[in-house]
Amino acid sequence: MVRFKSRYLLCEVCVPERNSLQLLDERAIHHTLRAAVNRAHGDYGSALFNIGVNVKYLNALTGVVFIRCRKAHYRLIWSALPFITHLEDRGQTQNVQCFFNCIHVGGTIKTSQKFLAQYNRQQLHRMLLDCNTDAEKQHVRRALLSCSVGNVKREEADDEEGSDDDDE
Amino acid sequence: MSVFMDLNIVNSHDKNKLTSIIETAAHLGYSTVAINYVIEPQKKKQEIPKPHSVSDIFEKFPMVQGKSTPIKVLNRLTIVASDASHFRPTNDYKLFDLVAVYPKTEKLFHAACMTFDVDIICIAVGERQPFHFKRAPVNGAIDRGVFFDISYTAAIRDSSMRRYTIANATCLMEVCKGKNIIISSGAEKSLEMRGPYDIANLGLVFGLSEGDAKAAVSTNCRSVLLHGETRATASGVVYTMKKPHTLEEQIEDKPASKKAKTETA
Amino acid sequence: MSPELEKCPRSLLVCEKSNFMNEKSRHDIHVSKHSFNYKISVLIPECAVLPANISGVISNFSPYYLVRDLPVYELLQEKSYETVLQKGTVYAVSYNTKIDEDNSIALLPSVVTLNLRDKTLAPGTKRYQRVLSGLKDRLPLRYDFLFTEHNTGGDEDNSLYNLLSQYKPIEHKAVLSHHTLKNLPCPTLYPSDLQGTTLSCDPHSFLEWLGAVNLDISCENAADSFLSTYICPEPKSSVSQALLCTITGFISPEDVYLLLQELRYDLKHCCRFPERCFLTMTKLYISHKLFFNCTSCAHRKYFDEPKFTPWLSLTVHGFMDSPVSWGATEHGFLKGGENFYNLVCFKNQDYWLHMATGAHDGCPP
Amino acid sequence: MEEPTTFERHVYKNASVYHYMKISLDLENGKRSFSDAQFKQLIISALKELYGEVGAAFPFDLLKFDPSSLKAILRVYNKGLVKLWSALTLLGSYQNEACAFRVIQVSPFLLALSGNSRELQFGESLTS
Repeated sequence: MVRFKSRYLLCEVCVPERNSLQLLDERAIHHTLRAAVNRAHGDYGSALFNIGVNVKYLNALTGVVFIRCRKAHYRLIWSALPFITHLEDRGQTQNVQCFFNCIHVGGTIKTSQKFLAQYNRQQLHRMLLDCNTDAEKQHVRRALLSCSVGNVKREEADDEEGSDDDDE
Repeated sequence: MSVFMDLNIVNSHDKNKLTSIIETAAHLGYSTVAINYVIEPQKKKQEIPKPHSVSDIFEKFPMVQGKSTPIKVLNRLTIVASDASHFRPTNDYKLFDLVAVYPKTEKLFHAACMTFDVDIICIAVGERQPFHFKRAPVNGAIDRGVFFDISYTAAIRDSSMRRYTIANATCLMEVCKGKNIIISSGAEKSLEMRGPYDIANLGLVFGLSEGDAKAAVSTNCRSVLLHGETRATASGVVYTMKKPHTLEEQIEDKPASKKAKTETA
Repeated sequence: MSPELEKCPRSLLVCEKSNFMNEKSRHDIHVSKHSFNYKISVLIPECAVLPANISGVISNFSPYYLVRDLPVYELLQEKSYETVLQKGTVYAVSYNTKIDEDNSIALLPSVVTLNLRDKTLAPGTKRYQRVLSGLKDRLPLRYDFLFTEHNTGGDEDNSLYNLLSQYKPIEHKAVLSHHTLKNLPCPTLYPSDLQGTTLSCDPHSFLEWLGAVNLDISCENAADSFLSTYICPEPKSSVSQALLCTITGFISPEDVYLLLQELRYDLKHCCRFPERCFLTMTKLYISHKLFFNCTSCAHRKYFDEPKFTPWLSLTVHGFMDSPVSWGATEHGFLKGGENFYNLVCFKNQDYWLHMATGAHDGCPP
Repeated sequence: MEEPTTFERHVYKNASVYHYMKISLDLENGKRSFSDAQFKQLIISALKELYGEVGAAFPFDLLKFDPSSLKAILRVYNKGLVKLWSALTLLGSYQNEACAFRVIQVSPFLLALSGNSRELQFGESLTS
């Protein structure tokens, strides 16, 4: 099997109301991306989109998606993301406004995962400041502890061994 | 360095159509074209057609633009194979200058690259390539001197086919690294033909380098012709006289040189 | 975005400035080495009619010949080699061959280039015999050729023509056409500022403007025009009229040189030296120096008018499919095959020389 | 008068910002009337189809257009040459009529387009 270098775009889908995140599914994301790439980069963009772009992971609770694409084409795909304004499905615009915030570009899924863990921790810290009640604070603290330093450390060690294993 | 060639002009029963395409090819600067007879054994049991004798098409072949030579016309057979039984090299195949196969399955693609006695393997342009290109068969084909053919007419006709053509071509380039590619038209009318420099530029969009892209309409095509000739002459053991064409030239030449001698004496 | 689609063919432009009177000036060498010239274009600002002396020079250009289906060995026969080629005034180039597809042949004074590989040959040597017999028997190459000879006066000088008479060469004359342009925006040039840092525009803009003038392209646009944003480079002025004159054919470097001399005299002097001799380039230098002492003025020149031109330009296009550009420097053809030079002559005998070649060519000398 | 200038030589590699293209449009049913703006719009639409809105936004100039022969001269930034050229190549129809852009010459020097030696042709009458 031929192996290709990949890039993983870690994006956050931002919507005005959090509960509309529930509407997200991988197919909707894929279609939205495809339409955006086609608009921005035409048939050439669509052709490159058709090879090697897929949605690897979607967290409908936090709105985080992993998009995998060929290393050679990731700039083209990435540059189409800012033009997304709505979710689309099979060419039809759904009534969900959104934008894609690309927070990390990585060479392996591991590095992206590591980044995501850190990023989520940061978000928790920020939430901690916004908490109004003690119960909420407690809740967030527990969440922070669950993604403890130990866990992340172990992941880091794994990561260095297996870094860039996607190279041919 | 070689002349420009377009090794895929779709055969048509309408002779006027065919002549007009070949005239356009000559006008655009192609020195050699091949008329492509496509048979699809899957759809209907088809006899291998007998190719037209090229001299039937023109009384006088059109001159190549900017040159003093007429265009050269060859015949090519393309077999669309979806089953191993579809490709049976018989004597009928030998009537053609070039033999190509368009494998529809991965298994056939592998066989075409590794074993089939063909000059050209076609790549899907009007649909998504139904399998991934693997390095082993592609390298096998490169080692055997078999070339991959991408035709660009589908990309001119329609937007979705354009996407397939670019996607399939890009996929192939990633595996073959730009080696052993020819780009041909597959034109069915003259306005679907494009000039050789245009195609060399289009090759960049398919992921070829500048040099490889120009080779895809010139030197690589010449290699295909040579491969076709060696296939016809029992693996090239007897390959000293090129073609009757050169012989004629030599015969013509003799009186001239004699004349020259008498004059200088 | 997609870097492989943003590359483009290499371009090469060499610019020189010097003075015609400078002893080390190499303008004559540059001109004489650019052997295969297809078109000359002359632009003279503030001039309405073609000066008689210029049209005289042009009408005296040597004719050129087209010979069909000539076996290559004919050019290398011992007789033709000795009588014609060694004198070094014959230029021949294969016609209707494309450098990027076929073997092209160019015959230069004293060097024969075959398929881009130089073979300097001397008659009688084994190597010469081998090449000759090779070309005669084993590889019967035949091409259409264009050739021209620089006419040095004598009658028997047409010897290549005579030698090849059995192949019936057809004589052609270079075609002259000229017209006057009105109210032309025109960049201001200062001889000392070749690079266009302060006073003039940069060389690429100037050549672009010159191309626009030659192709009759309007530069009356604004930066937000829909069709075109091309404008005349700054600093600019407007000239009320300019003469554009083109000559097409197969023009020998000697003829180009004669034209250049004539243009220079028109630019510089208001008199005409009666016994000017243009036979050789060395003599030209002598006539040149004599010129300075001459004070008689017999001719009314176009620049006697109050608004005389401070410069004029001479563009020489080479054959795109010639295997060499300057001397024996290889010339290739990737996409455009550019192969030209441009001389801007100033009134004080300063000149600029722009030389351009294609993507994979050797650098001009 | 100024002093005679001193010798200077500069070599510019890839310093040309633009490439120039000489093109013509062939239509199935022969010539039809085009305004220069329509012609440019057609090229922009070809760019948009192949390279999307990003491609269509890339600037190029229609330096010259001859409505009778449908020949034109374009100027494009080096970076956009391959894209513009391939978009022209893959344009197959205009208002449901088959068409083809023929690229006659491409050069980094506009001046080179005025002297194309491949245009040197001798009529058959001269050769007989």
